[in-house]
Amino acid sequence: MGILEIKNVNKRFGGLQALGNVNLSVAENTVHAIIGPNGAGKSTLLNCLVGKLIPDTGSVMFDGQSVLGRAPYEINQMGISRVFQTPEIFGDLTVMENMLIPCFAKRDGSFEMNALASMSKQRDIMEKAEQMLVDMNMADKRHMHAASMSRGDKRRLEIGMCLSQEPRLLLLDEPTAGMARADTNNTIDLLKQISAERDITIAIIEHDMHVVFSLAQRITVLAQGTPLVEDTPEKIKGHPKVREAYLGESA
Amino acid sequence: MSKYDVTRRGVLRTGAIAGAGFALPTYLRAQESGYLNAPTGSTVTLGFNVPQTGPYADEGADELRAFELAVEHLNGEGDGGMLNTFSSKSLSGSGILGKKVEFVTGDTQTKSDAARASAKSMIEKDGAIMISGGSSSGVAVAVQGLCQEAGVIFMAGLTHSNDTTGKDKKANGFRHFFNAYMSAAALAPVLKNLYGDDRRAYHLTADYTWGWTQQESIAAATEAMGWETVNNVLTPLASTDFSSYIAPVLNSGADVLVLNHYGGNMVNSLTNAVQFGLREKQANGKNFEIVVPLYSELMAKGAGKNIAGIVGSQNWDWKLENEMGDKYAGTNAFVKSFGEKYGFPPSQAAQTCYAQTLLYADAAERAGTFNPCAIVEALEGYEFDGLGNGPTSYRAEDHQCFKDVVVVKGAADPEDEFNLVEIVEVTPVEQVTYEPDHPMFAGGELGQCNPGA
Amino acid sequence: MLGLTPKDTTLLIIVAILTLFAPFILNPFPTDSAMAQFNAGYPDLMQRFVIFGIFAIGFNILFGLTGYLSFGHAAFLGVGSYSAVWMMKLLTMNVIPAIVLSVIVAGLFSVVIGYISLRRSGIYFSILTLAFAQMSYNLAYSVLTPVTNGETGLQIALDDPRILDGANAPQYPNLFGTEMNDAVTMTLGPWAFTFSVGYYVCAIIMMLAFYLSIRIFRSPFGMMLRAVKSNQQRMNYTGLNTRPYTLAAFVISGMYAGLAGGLMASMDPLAGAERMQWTASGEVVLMTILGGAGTLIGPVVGAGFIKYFENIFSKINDSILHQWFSFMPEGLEDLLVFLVHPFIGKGWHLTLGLLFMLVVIFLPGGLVEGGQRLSKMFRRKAKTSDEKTDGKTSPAE
Amino acid sequence: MDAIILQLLNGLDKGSAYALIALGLTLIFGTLGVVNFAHGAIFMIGAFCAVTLSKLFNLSHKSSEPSGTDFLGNPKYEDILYVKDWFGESFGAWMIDWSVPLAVIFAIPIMVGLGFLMERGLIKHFYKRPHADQILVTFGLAIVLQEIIKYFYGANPIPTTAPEAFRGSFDFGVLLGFDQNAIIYPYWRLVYFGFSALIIGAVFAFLQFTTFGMVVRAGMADRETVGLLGININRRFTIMFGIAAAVAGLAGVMYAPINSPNYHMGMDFLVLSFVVVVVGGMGSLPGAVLAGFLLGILESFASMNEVKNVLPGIDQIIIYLVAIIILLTRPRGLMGRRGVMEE
Repeated sequence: MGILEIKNVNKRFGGLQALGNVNLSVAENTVHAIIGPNGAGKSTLLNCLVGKLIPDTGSVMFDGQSVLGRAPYEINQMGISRVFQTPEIFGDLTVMENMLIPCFAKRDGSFEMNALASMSKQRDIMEKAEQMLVDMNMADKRHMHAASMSRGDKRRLEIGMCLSQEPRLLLLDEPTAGMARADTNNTIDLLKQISAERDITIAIIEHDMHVVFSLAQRITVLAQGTPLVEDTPEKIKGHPKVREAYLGESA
Repeated sequence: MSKYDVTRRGVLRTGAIAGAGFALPTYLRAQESGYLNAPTGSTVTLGFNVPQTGPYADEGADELRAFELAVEHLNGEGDGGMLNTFSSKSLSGSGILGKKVEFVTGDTQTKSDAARASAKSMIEKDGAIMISGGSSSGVAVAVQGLCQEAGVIFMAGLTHSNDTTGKDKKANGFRHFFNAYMSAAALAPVLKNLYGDDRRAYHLTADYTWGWTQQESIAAATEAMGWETVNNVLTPLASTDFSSYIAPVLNSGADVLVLNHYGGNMVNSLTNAVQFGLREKQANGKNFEIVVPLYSELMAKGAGKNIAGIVGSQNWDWKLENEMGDKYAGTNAFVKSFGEKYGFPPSQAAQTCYAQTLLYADAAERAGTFNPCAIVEALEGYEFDGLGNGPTSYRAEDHQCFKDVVVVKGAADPEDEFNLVEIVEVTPVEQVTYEPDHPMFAGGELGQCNPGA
Repeated sequence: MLGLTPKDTTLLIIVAILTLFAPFILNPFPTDSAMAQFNAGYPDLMQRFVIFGIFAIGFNILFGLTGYLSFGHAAFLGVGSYSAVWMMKLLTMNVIPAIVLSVIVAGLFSVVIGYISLRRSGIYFSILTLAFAQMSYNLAYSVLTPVTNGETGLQIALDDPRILDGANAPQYPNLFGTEMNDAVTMTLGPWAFTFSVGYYVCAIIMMLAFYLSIRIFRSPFGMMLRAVKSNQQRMNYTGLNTRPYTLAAFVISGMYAGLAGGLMASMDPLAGAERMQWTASGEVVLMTILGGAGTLIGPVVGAGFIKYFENIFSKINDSILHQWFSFMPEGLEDLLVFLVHPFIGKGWHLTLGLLFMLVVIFLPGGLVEGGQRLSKMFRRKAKTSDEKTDGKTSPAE
Repeated sequence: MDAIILQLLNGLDKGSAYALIALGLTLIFGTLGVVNFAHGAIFMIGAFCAVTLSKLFNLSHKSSEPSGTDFLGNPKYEDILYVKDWFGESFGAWMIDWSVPLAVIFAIPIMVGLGFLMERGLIKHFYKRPHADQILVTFGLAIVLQEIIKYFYGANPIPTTAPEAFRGSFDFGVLLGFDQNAIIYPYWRLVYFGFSALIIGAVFAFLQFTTFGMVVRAGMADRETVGLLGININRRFTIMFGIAAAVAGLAGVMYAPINSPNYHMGMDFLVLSFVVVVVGGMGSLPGAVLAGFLLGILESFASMNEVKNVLPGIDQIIIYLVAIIILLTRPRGLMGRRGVMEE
């Protein structure tokens, strides 16, 4: 029984079958990659997991509870954090504030009326955010405007923000898209480290095979909205169906 | 009362500091005189609060011209205007009580709030002892209330609602302009003569206090002479296009349309009504007619040719003395000095503001003080003549002027833009007089005059 | 101090000093001089400065922090005024119950409007709030006249019941017997300074309101509101429900507006429907943007700026101009009067419109940015070496 | 029944005015992404083009012989119109009579020029600024424009008449078999309706069938991509601003005889036109037109006595009520696109 269980999920957009009978299980504390050519339904699947889309049929269970019909913030509070393809951070806020917000969300839940609370009195949260900045290696940037950072730093910040919520499942949507090689490698190292040090399940959607094969413990290949194969990276590499799907696309 | 105590308590404490102080500003010494803003220097300040922005800005500008002219005449400049014809001879052209008249101006924006803010600043900052002007009843009532609270005299400008001297009357407030009841009483007999006593009227009424009181007055007066009121439709103040209200009129069985609108509303509703060709139509075998109970020169200008032949009432018209005789003496004197200064004849708003200023000055002169309570006393029940409206009286019970009402009609082929309306008849004062406790004016108390100290 | 950072404390103290000494600061010219026209230190205008300051501070909590642009905030001000006047008609002329009721009623009203309007965002939200406010205005002017007294506005009358007031109670708004209109005038040579009770009541309440707004700005809640403005998507995916946050901000700013309305009615017991018109809502938007949206002090500056123009520039007329320029030769005097004439008196709208354009074009951050630029320029001249990027901790000041 | 047909007709007529103003506003918003609060002022200036032309035609010189006395008793000289001097008595009279339709020709270059001037001189610098700044600066501009008009023309409405041939009203009732006078409608309003339909049709045809229009439509959908194609989208957008100004201006010209123009008529229409645009959906041209007609018709029906008796004051709030209901049921108005002006 995995931490995330997707059963018989179907989703149509008008005449287009975006997802067809998707069954997928992600085991706890593993790194699970979902790959597939463009239009394979990866993003649709991801959106179904976080509450942005509701599948037509099927069920999505996280830790034994259904996530369907819940708002994104409720799903997040259940323990699922999401990293976006282009980093979604609070650009107008400082790096420190960016880190504080998820800490508050973890401690106080989805809404807390603390309009007169003093920030400096929130010791526990300040310390936690500070620690996370150190962990993410960006303590020196704490007063910077988040929007003015490099893309790699933004990505790191976003991952840090997700981690400070202590999620049980971290969803990453092409985390290295558009990154330079060096930044990509840094991100891979960071994710490896996270996976090794923390009690966390990581599900990653990725195009870049280099990233996938350096990180994943299991890989699901999606094509035309349906899982093609699911296996370990070694086996996937030589799988004929996968080659077909990818070659077919590149041709 | 301890209202606007700027002074009484003020000086107790400032006494110590006053050693250093000299040349006390003129308006800070009420406690000695017993009233607010008592002028101590060689000048006295009047506050003219008129709409300078918004749709009534032109009317406000005309009022302001009249005020300036009145101040000139009071100070002995110019040709003296109506001072020469005014029945009271106490004003000599040397200001008021020997003090030169100065004035401050403000913008009411035709909003109660803004008008009060502006009046307050004149009272508090400039030390105005009297406030005058305005171009709508809402503003008049609001400012009148303020002046009562503050303790200065309010000489209303153009305000036509019954409420100003009805349920909202105040001891410190005085209205020279006529009201909706008088319009109705003056119009009814003329309408009967022109259109007969078997008419069915359809009212379009601006949906706010003034509109309602006017509609009520006109309906009552016309029904009394046999007309039937088919319908009364309230139109939003913010309307600019009245077509959807005009369209059903012709098919409603009515043969007269009464437009209880003023200003921009009136210009547009009348223009729309004429557009629909109502005036060329027949209903119930009679010519379809339109009535606009309250007329003004500026509205006539705005509506242009559409007003031809349409009947309404006015407080005053600049042709009054020429056409109706010496009874209305003062008119020509005023038209002459106004016309020579500004190049066109004055509007009724200008005349009422000019007359109000003179009446205030005269009352102060006769009372021998600027104390509002003495002025109230001097004005209550005061009968005068020579200000262009014929013999007039300020009734003590409600501070309303009673005088003849002019019934006018849009000229079919005006010779110039100053002759857009022609006088049909002047309804004598007896016909428009009502009891102070008339139901349309009931409710409200005049209260006590407030000198503000 | 008071749970504020030293920087904020300094700001609060400066504001407190400016407010307390406003009667001096706003009356710099001797009463008899020609420049006395520009004095703004009379009670009514000073009260307006602080009351509209409160209104704008509250509006800024919504707009400056969350970025939700409400075009209907005047409705809350109007509702506050009506409730305050009704309180004074029915219960007592003491201003405390009136102000408390106006805040409560405006709060309730804003819960309803906010709950509905916040289902949409961006311009759709703006139009929803505008629609609610315009409906309130139109109805208050016409159908609701029994409650609002329509065109004239709701006033107090001698025959109002006022069940808590005895026979000898003051007939005007008061604070436990001290009337709002009482004032002390101090004359110093040719200068005169008026200290009115009403102004100081307003001023103290404004300082409280300002202090609260600093606390809100600096609180975790305030940070969440800025986060809403910055990235709602990230908010949602961080487990935060934006709706209650925005609604809370909306209600808080609605209550500020109600407070302003209640105070306005307490200073001058009249509540007019025009207070709710879209132009009045637009005015507070202009105040906030003009002063600097999202800054603490900006809205107050903007409010003062606009009210000053409305009350001072509209009162300048040609004869005053002639007085000013009377020292010049006749022809030049007339020419100057002719040139200045379109911008004063009835032309004050034109001046205001031009100023809006100039400020927005050249000072995108509002007047506060202008001030910052100026002070930076001076500081740079004073000590060029002391340039640090330290001031970046928070953009909101 | 006849009352319903009458109000439907009236609603279409009102709606055509709303649609026309909203169309211009949407053109500017959709192409340039600018919220233009000065749009109402452009409409107003259009109406004043009609006023100005009629004033120009009425320019006169004094006759040499006095023809009476004026109100002060001074000799008065008759006004002799220049147009009659120059073009002859009858043609001069025709010109004055037809000054409003003639003003359409007069207004096009003026309005397009004004549009260019506004876009190049001011709006251009605000493309990248927040909407709040755009609102403030265009609002300031609107105030300045209307105050300028007020300075020269006064605050009072100025009567402007339709040509003699279009005065009076047309009796539809007889046509449809109702009683005489049951359904009458003024000729000029019918002309206005036709004119609006023509302009709306022309704008759509222009965008649909010309390459210029295609590029602009593509730019409305995705500005960056079109920019990448190497097309100078900025110049086209300037032209679009001119066109939008002309549309609003012409709406104003033709509106002049319906209600006497005054300097604040733009502000009166501003809020309303924004409501129309938003109800239609930001950035959607068909939405703007649809919403214009919808609100016009609903407003007309709300002013019927039968309706007002049931719901007093409904005509005061109908527009806003409809806006609220539509926005709550359809998040982006009738035909709005996702993501436009939602942040």
